[in-house]
Amino acid sequence: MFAEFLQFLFSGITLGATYALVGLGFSIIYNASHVINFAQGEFVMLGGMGTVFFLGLGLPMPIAILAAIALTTLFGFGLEKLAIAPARGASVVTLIIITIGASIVMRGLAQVFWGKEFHAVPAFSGDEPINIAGATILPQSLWVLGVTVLLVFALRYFFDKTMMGKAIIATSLNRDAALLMGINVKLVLFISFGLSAALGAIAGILVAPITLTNFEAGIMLGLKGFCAAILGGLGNGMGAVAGGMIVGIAEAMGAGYWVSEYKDAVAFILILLVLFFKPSGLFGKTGTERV
Amino acid sequence: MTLLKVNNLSIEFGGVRAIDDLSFTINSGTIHSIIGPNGAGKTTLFNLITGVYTPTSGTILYDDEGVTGFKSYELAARGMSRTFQNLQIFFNMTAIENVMVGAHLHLNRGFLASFFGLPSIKAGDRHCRETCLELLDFVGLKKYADIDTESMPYGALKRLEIARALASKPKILLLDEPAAGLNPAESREIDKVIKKVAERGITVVLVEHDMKMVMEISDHILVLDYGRKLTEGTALEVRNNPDVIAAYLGG
Amino acid sequence: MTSRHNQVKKTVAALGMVAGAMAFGATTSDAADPIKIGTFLSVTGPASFLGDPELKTLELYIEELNANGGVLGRQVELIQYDVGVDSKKAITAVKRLVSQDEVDVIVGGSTSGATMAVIPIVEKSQVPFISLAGAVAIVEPVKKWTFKTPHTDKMACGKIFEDLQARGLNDIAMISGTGGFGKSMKGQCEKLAPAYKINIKASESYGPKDTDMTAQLTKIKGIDGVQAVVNAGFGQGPAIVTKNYRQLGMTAPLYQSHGVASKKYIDLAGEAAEGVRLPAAALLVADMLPDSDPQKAVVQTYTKAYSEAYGGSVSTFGGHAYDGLQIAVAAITRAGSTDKAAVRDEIEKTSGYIGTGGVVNMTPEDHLGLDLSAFKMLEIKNGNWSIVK
Amino acid sequence: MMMNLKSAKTGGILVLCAVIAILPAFLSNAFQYEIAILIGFNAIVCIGLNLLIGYGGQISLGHGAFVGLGAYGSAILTMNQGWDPLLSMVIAAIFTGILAFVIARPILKLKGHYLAMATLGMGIIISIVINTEDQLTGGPDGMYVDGLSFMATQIYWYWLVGALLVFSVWASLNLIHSPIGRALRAVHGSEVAAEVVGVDTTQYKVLIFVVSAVFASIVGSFGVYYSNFVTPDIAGFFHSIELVVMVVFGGMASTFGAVIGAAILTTLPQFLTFLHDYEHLVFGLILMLTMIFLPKGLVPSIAGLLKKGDK
Repeated sequence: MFAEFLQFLFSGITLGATYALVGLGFSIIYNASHVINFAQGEFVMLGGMGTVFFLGLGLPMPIAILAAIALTTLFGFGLEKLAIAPARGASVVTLIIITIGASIVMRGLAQVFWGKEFHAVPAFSGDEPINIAGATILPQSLWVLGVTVLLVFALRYFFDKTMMGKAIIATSLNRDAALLMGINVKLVLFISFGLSAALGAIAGILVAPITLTNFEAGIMLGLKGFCAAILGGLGNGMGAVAGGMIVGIAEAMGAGYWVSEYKDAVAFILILLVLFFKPSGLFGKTGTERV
Repeated sequence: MTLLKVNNLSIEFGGVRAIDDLSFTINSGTIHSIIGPNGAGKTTLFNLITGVYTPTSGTILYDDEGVTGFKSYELAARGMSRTFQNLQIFFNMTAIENVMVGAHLHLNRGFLASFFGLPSIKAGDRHCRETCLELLDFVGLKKYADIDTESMPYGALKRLEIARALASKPKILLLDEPAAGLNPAESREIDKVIKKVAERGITVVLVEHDMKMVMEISDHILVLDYGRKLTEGTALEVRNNPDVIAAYLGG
Repeated sequence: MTSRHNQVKKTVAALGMVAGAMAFGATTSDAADPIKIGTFLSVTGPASFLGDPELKTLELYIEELNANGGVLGRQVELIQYDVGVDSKKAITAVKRLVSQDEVDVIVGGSTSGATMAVIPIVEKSQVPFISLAGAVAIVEPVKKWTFKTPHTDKMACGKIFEDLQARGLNDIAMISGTGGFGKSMKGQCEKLAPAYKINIKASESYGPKDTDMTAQLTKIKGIDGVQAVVNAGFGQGPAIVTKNYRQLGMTAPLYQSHGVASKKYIDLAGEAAEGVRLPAAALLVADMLPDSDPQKAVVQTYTKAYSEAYGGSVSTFGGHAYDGLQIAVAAITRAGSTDKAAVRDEIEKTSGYIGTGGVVNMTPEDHLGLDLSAFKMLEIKNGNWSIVK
Repeated sequence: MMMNLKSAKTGGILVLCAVIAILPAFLSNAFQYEIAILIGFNAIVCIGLNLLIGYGGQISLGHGAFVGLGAYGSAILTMNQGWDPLLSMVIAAIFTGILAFVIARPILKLKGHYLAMATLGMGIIISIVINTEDQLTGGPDGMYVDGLSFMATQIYWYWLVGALLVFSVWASLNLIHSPIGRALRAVHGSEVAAEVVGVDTTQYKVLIFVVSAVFASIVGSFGVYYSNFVTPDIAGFFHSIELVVMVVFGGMASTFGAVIGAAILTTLPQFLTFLHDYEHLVFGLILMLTMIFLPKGLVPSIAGLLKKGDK
C-alpha cells in the first residue's frame, strides 16, 4: 500500500516539477509586464524539439542542450521586441491575444521546419529505474527534480541579490516609480522574456526524455504551468513551484485513487476550490483597493 | 436632527488601527468637514461609512437604522452617495452616461423590458437624460455632455463625479477632497457647487486639505489624527484648539 | 457619433469583402476536367501521425497515376484539407469538398470522430466515401455511401484475444486513451471478451496529451492475478505507457493495438518495447513474409516507394490511404466514368483486391471486406518487428 | 445627438439586414452557405460573450462549455429521451442558465487572470465530463442528432440564422443602451463607483454571465440541429479560446465588432487552406499583426483612425 502511495507521489512530483518550471516562466513575465504569456508552452516545446534538432545535426548532448536553450531564449527576446514592445499601451487582453498568436506562429514554424513527428530525447543518465521502498523512479525524474530545485535557488539569488533581478521586482511593484528611479523598464521587459524563455526551454529539455516531444507538446504543458502559476498566486515564484507540485500530485493521486478519466478534472476542481477561498491563489497578495 | 451616528468605530489592516474607537454624529442639513494630517484616516473613514470597507468593530447608524456592514449599493438606496479622492470615472462612457448611471436606482431596470427595448425604457431614458443634463449644467459641464470622458480635463472630471453622485438623489453626500489638484479658480468653482448642493438641503460631508475653503463653508469640523478624534466643533473652536495647531505644525 | 457611422461602413465593407471573396472562390470549374479526389485528414494535432503519412501516400500515388496517364485518360487532382482532430472542421471541409470542389470521391478521415461526424453529410450528398479510420461503428451498421479500409478495433480485440487464448492467459487489464480510438476499442474489447472467455479485471485510462501513466499502471500492478495488459491507444501515449510499464518492473505480457503500427513506436519506446505484441497488417513485416504470401509484392512495392519518396519507415496508416486510393481508382476505372452512383456500386463490388491491409472482399453487407486473417500478430524483438507464429 | 445615436443603431441594423439579404446572390453552393451560417452562429455567441467581456469587463475562457451544454442538452433530450427538439433546446438553455447562475457568484468574485483561470477550469471540467460519460454523450466519437423537420433545406437555415443574428444585434444594442447596460459598463469602468450610486455589481455580473451563457447554449442547440452531429470539441478549451479571440479581434465593447470578428476569423482559415503546411503559421501571423497594429480590435481601431482623419 505504501509502495503504491510512494509510486503515485513520485509520479506526482515529477509532473509537478515540470509544471513548476513552466509556472515560474509565467510568473517572471507576469511580474515584469502583467501579461499572461500563452506562448510559454511553446518555449517548452522549442527546448525539447531544439535539442532533438541539434542532436540530429550530430552535436554532442551538452552542446545540443545549450544550443536549444540559446535558440529558445532568442525566441523569447524576439517575442518581446517584435510583438510585445510595439504593442505597448495596449490592454492586457490584447497582449494576451498577441501571445496566443505568437504561440500559433511558433508551433507553425516548428511544424514547417521540424515536421510533425514525435521524438524521443535520450535520458541523461540511462533508463534503469531506481528502486525506493518498492516504488521506482527514473534517473531522469531525479534530473528534473534536481534542476528544478537548483533553478529555484538560482532565481532566488538573482531576484534578491543582483541589480537586474531587483530591477525586475521593482518594475513589477510599480512600473512608474521604477521608471522614475532610473530603471530601464524596457530592458527589464526584454530580459524577463528571455529569462522566461530559457526557463521554459530547460523544462522542455528535462522532460523530453520522459514525455517525448513534438511541435504541439507545449500546449498541455503550458496550460498546466498556467494552473501552477495561478494556484500559487500570480507573480509569486515560490507560489508557482508549490502550485506546480500540488497540481502534479493531485493528478497522480486522482489517477491512482480515483477514476483515471477524471484525473485532470481533479486538478481543476482543486484549483477552483482554492480560488473560491483564496481569490488570489495560495500565496498571492490580497491588495485592498485604494479609492 | 441626527442623520448619521458613528459609535466606537475601528478598523484594522494587518494589525494597524487605521480608525481607532471613533464616535461622532452628523446633523442633517449641515456641511460637516473632516480634516487631519495625511494618513489620519479620513478616506478610510469615508470608506467605512459608505460600505466600501467593513469595520472591525463599532456601529454606524444612518437615519436611525443600523447600517454597519451594509454594502455601498444598499446605502445608496437609502440616500447616501459620495465622490472619490482618486477619480473613479467610468472612462468607457460619455459624461452624460456617467451621470445617468448615477440615476440607476430611479430607472426601470427590468431585464426583459431592456432586452426588447420597450417604450417604457426609452421614455425613462429620455426623461433621465434631461434631468442629468440639468445636473451637468448645475456643475457647469453641460458642454461636455456627449464627450468621451477620456478626453475631459481633470477639473471637469472632479465636478462630473459630483453630478453623478447628485443623480442618485442623495440625502447625504460625502465629498473626498473635491478640490485636490485644482487651481485656485477651479477650487472656487467647486466651492460654489458645494454651497449650492447644501442649499438644496443635502447634508454634505467634506474631506478637504484646502483650509480656507473648509473654514469658510463648514458648519461643523471633525479633526482626526492617527485614526482618533483630536477634537470637533465649529470652525472657530477648531482653529483655536492647541492640539490642532500642534498636530498640524508639529506633525 | 462619426465613429458609429464608420462602424457601420466598416461592417458593410467587410461583409462585402467576405461575400465577394467567397463568390470568387466558387469559380473553380476547369476545362481540362480532372478527376477530383477529395480528402480531409488530421495533418496536424494529436492524430497527425495518422494524417501525415496518409497525406504523403495520397500525394505520392496520385502523382504516379498522373505520370502514367491518369485514370480514364483524365488527370487526377487531389484536394485536401487539414482538420486536426476537430470534427467541426471536418464537417466544414467535407461540405467544401462536396459542394464547392465538387469532388468525385472522398478518401479520407484519419480519426473515427471526424469520420462519424461527416457521415450524415456524405450520405445526404451521395458521394462515395472511403474512410481511413478504425472504429467498427463506421461500417456497422452499413451506410450506403460509406466504406473503410483499416481493420476495425473489433478485429484488433479479436486478434489479441486469440493470441491470449493460445498462451492460456485469461485475466487481463486494459489501459486506454480517452480519445476516440482508445474509447471505441475499449468498448469493443469489453463486448468481445466473454466470447473468448477473457476476463477484464481492471480498466484504466489516460488523456491524449498525458505525459505520465505510472499512477494508472501502478493501480493495475496492485491487482492480483492480472496475466496480461492491453493498451488501446494511438500516438505517443502507448510509447509512454510502454516506458512506464518497464519502469515499474511489470512483467505480464503487454499488448498494444494496431494504433501504434509504425516504426516510430519502437523508436519512441526504445528498449522498453522489447517483447510487446500487437496485431498489425502485413505491411510492417514486408520482408519477412513468405514468398507465397499474396500480399508480399504489394507491400514491398509500397514500402519501397514510400521510403524512397519521404525517407523513414512506413506505417500501416499510409497503407490504409494507399488501399483507399487504389480501391477508389479501380472502381472508377471499372465504372468507366465518375458517375457517383456507378462508382459507389463498383466500390461495393470490390473483390479479391490485394492491398497493404489484406485481401479485400466487399459486399452490400460488408463495407470493409477484411477478415481476421488480414492481421498478423507481431512481437517486437531486437528493436524490430517479428511475426508470431 | 440623441437622434444621431438612435439612427446609427438603426442604420447599423439596416445595413446588417441588407448584407444578409444580398449575400445569397453571391453564394453559389452549399459550402458557401455553410460558412455564412457558421459565421452567424459564431457571431451570436460572440455578441453574448462581448456583453460579458467587452461591456462588463469580465473574462471567460470557458464559454465553449456553454455552447457544448446547449448542444449536448439538445442532443441527449431529443435522441435519448425522444423530446421535441425545440422544447429540448429551451430546457437545455434553462439548464445552462441555472448552472451559469450557480457558478457565477463564486467565480465572478475573482478578478482578471484568476477569473480567466476559474472559467477555464470550469470549461475543462465540463468538457471532460462530456468526453467521459459516453453512455450519455457518445464520448469522443460524438453522437448523431436528428435535425429540425421543418428546416428542410440549408437555405431555410440561412434565413433562420440571419434572423437570429439580427435579433441578437438588436437586443444587444437595446441592452447596452438601457439602465442595465449602463450599469454593466459602469462595473467595467469602476466597481466601487458603480456601487456607491446604487449598482449591485455582483448582481449585474451574474446577470450578464447567465445571459451570455444562454446565448451560447441556444447557438449550441441550433448548431447541433443544423449539422446533425456533435462531438466534445465543441465544449473544449480551444473552442473557448477561439471565441474570445473573435471578440477581441473584432473589438471589445462593440457589438458590430463581435460580428465582424466572428465573420473574419470564421472565413480566414478557409482562405488559408491553400497554404497547407503554412496555414497555421500564417493565421498566427495575421492574428498577431492585427492585434499589434490595431490593439483595440478591428472595428474600434479603424473607427478611431477614421475619426482622426476627419479632424
